[in-house]
Amino acid sequence: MDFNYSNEQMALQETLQRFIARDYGFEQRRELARSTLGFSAGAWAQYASLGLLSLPFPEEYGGLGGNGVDIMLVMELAGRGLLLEPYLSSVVMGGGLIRAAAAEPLKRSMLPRIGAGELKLALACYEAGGRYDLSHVACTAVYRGGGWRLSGEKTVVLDAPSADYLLVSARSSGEVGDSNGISLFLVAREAPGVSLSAYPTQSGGRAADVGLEDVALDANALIGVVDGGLSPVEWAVDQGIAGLCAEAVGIIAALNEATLTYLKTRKQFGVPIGKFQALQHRMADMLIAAEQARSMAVIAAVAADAEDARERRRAISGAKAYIGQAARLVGQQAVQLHGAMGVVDELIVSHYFKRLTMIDLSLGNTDFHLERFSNAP
Amino acid sequence: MDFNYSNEQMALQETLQRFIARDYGFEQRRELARSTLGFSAGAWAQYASLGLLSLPFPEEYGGLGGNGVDIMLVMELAGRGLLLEPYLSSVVMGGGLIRAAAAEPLKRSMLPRIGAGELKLALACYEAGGRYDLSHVACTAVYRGGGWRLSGEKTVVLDAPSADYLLVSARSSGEVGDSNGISLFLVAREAPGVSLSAYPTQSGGRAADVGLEDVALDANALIGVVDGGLSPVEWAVDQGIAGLCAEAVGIIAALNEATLTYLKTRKQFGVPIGKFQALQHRMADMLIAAEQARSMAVIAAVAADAEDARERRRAISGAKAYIGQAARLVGQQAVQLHGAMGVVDELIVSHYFKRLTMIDLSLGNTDFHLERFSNAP
Amino acid sequence: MDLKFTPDQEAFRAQVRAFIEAELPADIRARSRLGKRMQKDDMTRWQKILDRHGWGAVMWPQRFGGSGWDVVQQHIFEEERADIGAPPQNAFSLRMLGPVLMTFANAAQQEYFLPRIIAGEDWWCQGYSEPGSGSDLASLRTSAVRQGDHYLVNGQKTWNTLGQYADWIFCLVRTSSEGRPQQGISFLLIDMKSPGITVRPITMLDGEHEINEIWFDNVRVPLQNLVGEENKGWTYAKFLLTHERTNNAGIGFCKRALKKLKEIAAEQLSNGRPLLDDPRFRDRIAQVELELMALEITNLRVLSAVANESRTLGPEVSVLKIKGSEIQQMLAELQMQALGPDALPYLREGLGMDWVPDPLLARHYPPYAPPLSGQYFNLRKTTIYAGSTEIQKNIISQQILGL
Amino acid sequence: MDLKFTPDQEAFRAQVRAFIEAELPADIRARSRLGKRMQKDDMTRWQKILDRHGWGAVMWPQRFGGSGWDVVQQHIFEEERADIGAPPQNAFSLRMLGPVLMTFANAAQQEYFLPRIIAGEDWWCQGYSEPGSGSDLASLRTSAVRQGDHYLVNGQKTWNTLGQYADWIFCLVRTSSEGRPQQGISFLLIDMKSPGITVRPITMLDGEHEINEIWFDNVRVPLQNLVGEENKGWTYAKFLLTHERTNNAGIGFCKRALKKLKEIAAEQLSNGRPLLDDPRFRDRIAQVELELMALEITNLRVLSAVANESRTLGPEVSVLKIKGSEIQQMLAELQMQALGPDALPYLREGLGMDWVPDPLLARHYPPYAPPLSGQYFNLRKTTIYAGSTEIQKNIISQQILGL
Repeated sequence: MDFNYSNEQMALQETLQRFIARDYGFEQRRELARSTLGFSAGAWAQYASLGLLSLPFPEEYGGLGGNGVDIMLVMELAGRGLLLEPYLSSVVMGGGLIRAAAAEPLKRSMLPRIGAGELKLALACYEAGGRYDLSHVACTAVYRGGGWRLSGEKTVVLDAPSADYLLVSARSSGEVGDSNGISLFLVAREAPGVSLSAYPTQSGGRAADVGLEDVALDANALIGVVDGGLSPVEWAVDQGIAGLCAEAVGIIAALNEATLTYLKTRKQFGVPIGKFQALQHRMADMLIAAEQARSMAVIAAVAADAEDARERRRAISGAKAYIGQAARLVGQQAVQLHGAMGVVDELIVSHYFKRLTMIDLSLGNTDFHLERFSNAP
Repeated sequence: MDFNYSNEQMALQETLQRFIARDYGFEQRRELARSTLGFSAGAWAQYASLGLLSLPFPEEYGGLGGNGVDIMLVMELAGRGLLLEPYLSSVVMGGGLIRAAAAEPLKRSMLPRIGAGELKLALACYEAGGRYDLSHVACTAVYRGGGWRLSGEKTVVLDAPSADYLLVSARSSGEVGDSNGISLFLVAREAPGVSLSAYPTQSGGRAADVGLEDVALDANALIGVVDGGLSPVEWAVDQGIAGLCAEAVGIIAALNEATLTYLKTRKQFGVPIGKFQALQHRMADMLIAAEQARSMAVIAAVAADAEDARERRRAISGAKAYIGQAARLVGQQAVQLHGAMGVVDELIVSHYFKRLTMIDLSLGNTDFHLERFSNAP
Repeated sequence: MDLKFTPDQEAFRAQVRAFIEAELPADIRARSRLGKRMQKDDMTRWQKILDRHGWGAVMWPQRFGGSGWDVVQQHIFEEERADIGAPPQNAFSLRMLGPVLMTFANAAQQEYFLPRIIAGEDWWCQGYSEPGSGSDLASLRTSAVRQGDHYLVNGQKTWNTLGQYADWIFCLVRTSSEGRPQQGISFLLIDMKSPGITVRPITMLDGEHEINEIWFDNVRVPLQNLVGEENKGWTYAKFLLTHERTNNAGIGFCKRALKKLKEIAAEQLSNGRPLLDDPRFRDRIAQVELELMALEITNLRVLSAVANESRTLGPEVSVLKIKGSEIQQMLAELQMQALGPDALPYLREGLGMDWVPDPLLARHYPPYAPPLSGQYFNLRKTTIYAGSTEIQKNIISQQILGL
Repeated sequence: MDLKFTPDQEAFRAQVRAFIEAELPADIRARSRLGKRMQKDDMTRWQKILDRHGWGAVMWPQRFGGSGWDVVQQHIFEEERADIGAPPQNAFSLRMLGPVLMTFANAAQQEYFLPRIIAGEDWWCQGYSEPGSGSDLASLRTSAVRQGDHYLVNGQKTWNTLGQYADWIFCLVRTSSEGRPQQGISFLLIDMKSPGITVRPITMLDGEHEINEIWFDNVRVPLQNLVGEENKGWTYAKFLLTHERTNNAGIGFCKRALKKLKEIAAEQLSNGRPLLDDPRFRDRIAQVELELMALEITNLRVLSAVANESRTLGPEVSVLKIKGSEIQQMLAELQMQALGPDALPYLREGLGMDWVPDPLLARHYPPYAPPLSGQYFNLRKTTIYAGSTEIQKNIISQQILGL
């Protein structure tokens, strides 16, 4: 039982904090969100040089062998800085999936390049009508002539526009909704038959719908075993959720700081509005929510490394559902306590609020995970 | 569209208010709750002379032809006065059921006597394992030799100990849970084979479990049509729920008044605690809840007279679910704002709180009715 | 006590509905149904249509050219308008300024301005809040100094809604610094075309331009544009705020939004089945529907009490404002939540009618989707503007509870 | 960062569990499992058993006869105790008075009183609140006047918990009316057998006798029963309150209550099916379970931070107190709700072990049912006592947020 960061972790934290303060101010971030790419290629290179992009990978693949707590630490700061780079998609989920499920040669070829920032991945695991159900896969994978043919559509694939490769879940057998019969494929975004309909997201990132028209793949494009793709995808998504939980906790903390400062500086009726007890108690509620949310993010970060899938799923769904509600409280109240200043684009408050809202709607919202938690004994 | 009481209604209101103020003080009420009978026989006689006991019955049966709004008016004051008499069981549900479903001779013989206070009824419609489901009837009714035989058990029958007759739902055909096959019988509490296990309730009333061992009944003990007993029982229970909604609204209003007075008189840190903004806003929330709950009680009172059963059910379930939540907020916060004075037996506040809690748990709690409402389009 | 509408009222409802169905331009209706961006032109066209029919100011007494309807008739009209999808009328002109002019302005002002409002010739906006004066409105600093036959106005107003469209602005200005801050305030009518006025747009969190900062630099305002007495403006301002809040319950708007929410939840699929079949989501809809059912009655109870006692609305409107704004927010939030992952795309083009989505996107992303997340963000304002929820609770505790 | 217990800690847990399983008298265990009334005798017997094993004061340092366990060990002990159903120890003696005596009392007082507490010879109760002094404790008026070798104590204390069992009471008394009210308060130890003490029971809303009013009429208290310095009592009082709150999170109690709630929900039937299968009720359980999961970690984070920085607990305990008390209330409410209609009967006899219910009732009314509604009512106190939730939020906003 130990709640302290190691010295390495604290060093990493400080480096990243310095980087955000120096190179990732609110104005720069807004410019990046408006840019075509939607994030900073320079920042991405810096993450590589800081080792962030290889953090979770084992040493033998040029990684730092980091664990869930290391990712929590990074993602919390990603939240505070509202970082736009596809870290979660490319490193935590994409790279994590390669590491967890791909064959040895592929790992050896890809992980170092991901870590070096030369390669970006995106996870294409949701489809129309499935909402957040990972087994709702209609996209087909047919084995023919020594290779695979993929056809279908994946929706709202986060960070797809900038990804070199997509990790696509497709149905190699069974019916839509079956847990078995889902296989996982590595598809070059530029491959013939792959089409993207790209758009920005409500919180400044990028995503796309992906069309797959009879896309031809080699046999070795298959990641893991045929028909056994669901559990690695669930694992990868759970890694992503743990990351989102930490990101949300970083934003919650930042919003509480901003709101507290506003309460102390904004004067009405001749006094700082923080002198009004109703607002003081609201702020106290927000602090309590932040502490509880942080505890849940710790639970999720530790559970992300758990061997037992049921244990992992339950803890991580619980954390996502709890933090979704805490984020809603803090986000809405931070806006409310900022009054009109909370609903304008020019302050970071509204951007934090929008990001928290989109975090809830990503990789399964509060209701989805509340159900998954409460259905698990 | 009219939200005013008629002159008759306002006169009735004043009479009842005077009666409560004069003859039903908090101390008297505590004595009554401790007494063997559990309520005031004298009050019952007075209700009769005031016409309350025949209020909802048609003129031709010696009634006043009152409607749901009249009952709302009475029940709101019953809440304010924490009246213990079995008005809801005997007049609203029991008498109402006789009026709605019984054969002409029975109506002519019973309704006037109920109105005169000579006869009391109780509705025995719930069974073990059914929770609040009225179709969960295992108690059997067998037609043999020109009469009926009832066997089984009914649980937590409100006001059974003082009732002369029980209205019992029993299964004449079909399986437990079937809507059809339920028949309704009038059973003398003293009839051979009827046994009671009586107890007080958490809010000062009386109830009992009822055992029926091969109870023999005449053919005319059947109320309404064979196998068609569920919808009249549902109707009667909905009348009772509308009454409970009004009772809760009366208590909520009284609790808000008591709490407001306490906020103005209780001094801490040299000022009345009502000067603290956090408590002011809490009190504002309680006032808003009271206004909204009152509107729902009006909806329920009007819906109680509705022809269409689906419309009636939906509105009344909605009201019960909404008021259950409003009552929880006001009850818990009234106790909280009274501090230690809120958790002692010697103030009426805790008795109001306990009654609100038991109202929620009677005739279907918030969850049960929320489901019934949200399942109805 | 009776919740049924009278036959006359039902007939009136049918008449209102028939008129709106017949007269509301199809393009406006489509825009509002899909939650697309409304143009000033939409509102003005609709105002002129209403005016031609004699319904240009349904909440005004007849002697000022209004329809002189009672509260129930107004409620019915509002309900039908919102349900069919006719745009709201300009509340600043009709609900806020109108009553002030009718009550406190002189005959000349009434005769000039009121008809132009009904005819949709003047678009009014509000000049109340200032950077340093939000909840504490009385601390406002924009000054108006008498100079011969006019005032010289200097200062800055903010959180001004749709001022970019406005012909006129009604302003609270400081004409004296004597005594309590409330005592030195006057109520001025200012032509937006006056030299020295600068309108600077403020982008809202949903990326849209709805509010502005307005700068006054030596703006000359004729003395005859003063409403009532100099330094008595605070009285008129509070009178206006009460009227502003009367419709903040927004029952009609909410009933329409609830209908739409149920339509969306029935159409959106979760794991291949309609979201409406998910008991968890249906419960959330049920909870807000119950709040709305209750508020509709609470609203009518307040209005009829006011009518019976033939008085103006009091602090009880704070109850309506608090609940109404919360319900609007809950409905918008559930509409967004109903989209699930499809709430993530930010497609501004989708706010226009002429937008044609990429076919890949169009197969799962319905035409009503683009505005929903932005609307949830945008409606956070409802518990902030027109007196924040916190201010409303102060009003309740002081003026109703006497705390 | 690591949430796993070390092998040593796991071994310790096994040792603790084995001891309690072996030593806890069966009748006490049964009573606590079924939520029946606890007797003083139960707690005293258990205290003596713990003492014989050297575990009479697990949160005290060894030099005062405590076990000197670290926070994690204490957490494990508390968890196992609650899970198996051993009664809590007397918090007034061990958690409140103990730390005060160890920190501020003189050697003679420490040597006399502390061993008697561990041995279960003295039962202590608290004399803090007065009718006029609840949240505003410093306004207390019970007076202690020096007379030769003793104080003469007069006044009234209230909300005194289990004083009917007490051998001793620690009291805040006013020894001076000079300066700020906080400055005239002293901390006295008073023998409950002293002439002039009257204990009057107060019936709680659940009908039980748990708290008292205590009257002091010229009660003679030897000067050597003064703790620390005269008029410095407020410092000791605040120190005590912080310690009082440390265990208000009640993690162990809550985990046991959650287990019980799930057992009840699995056994109770709704329409013939286990209530636990109802998604609506299961969600309610899930929500409180999540709060508890989070609070357990928050609690350990606070305790380990305190340990690392080797400081005493600060205002952060207010967070634990607020959440812990809310969770206790939610769990009690859900246990009652799980009973449905069976929550209505009020069967006081059912709080005793020897109660035999009527067979008709017994067929659907389980032995764990009688206390549940009363417990929900009773636990409303948890957000009121030991500093109400409102007071805790004041502490957070002033001492943590600096507002």
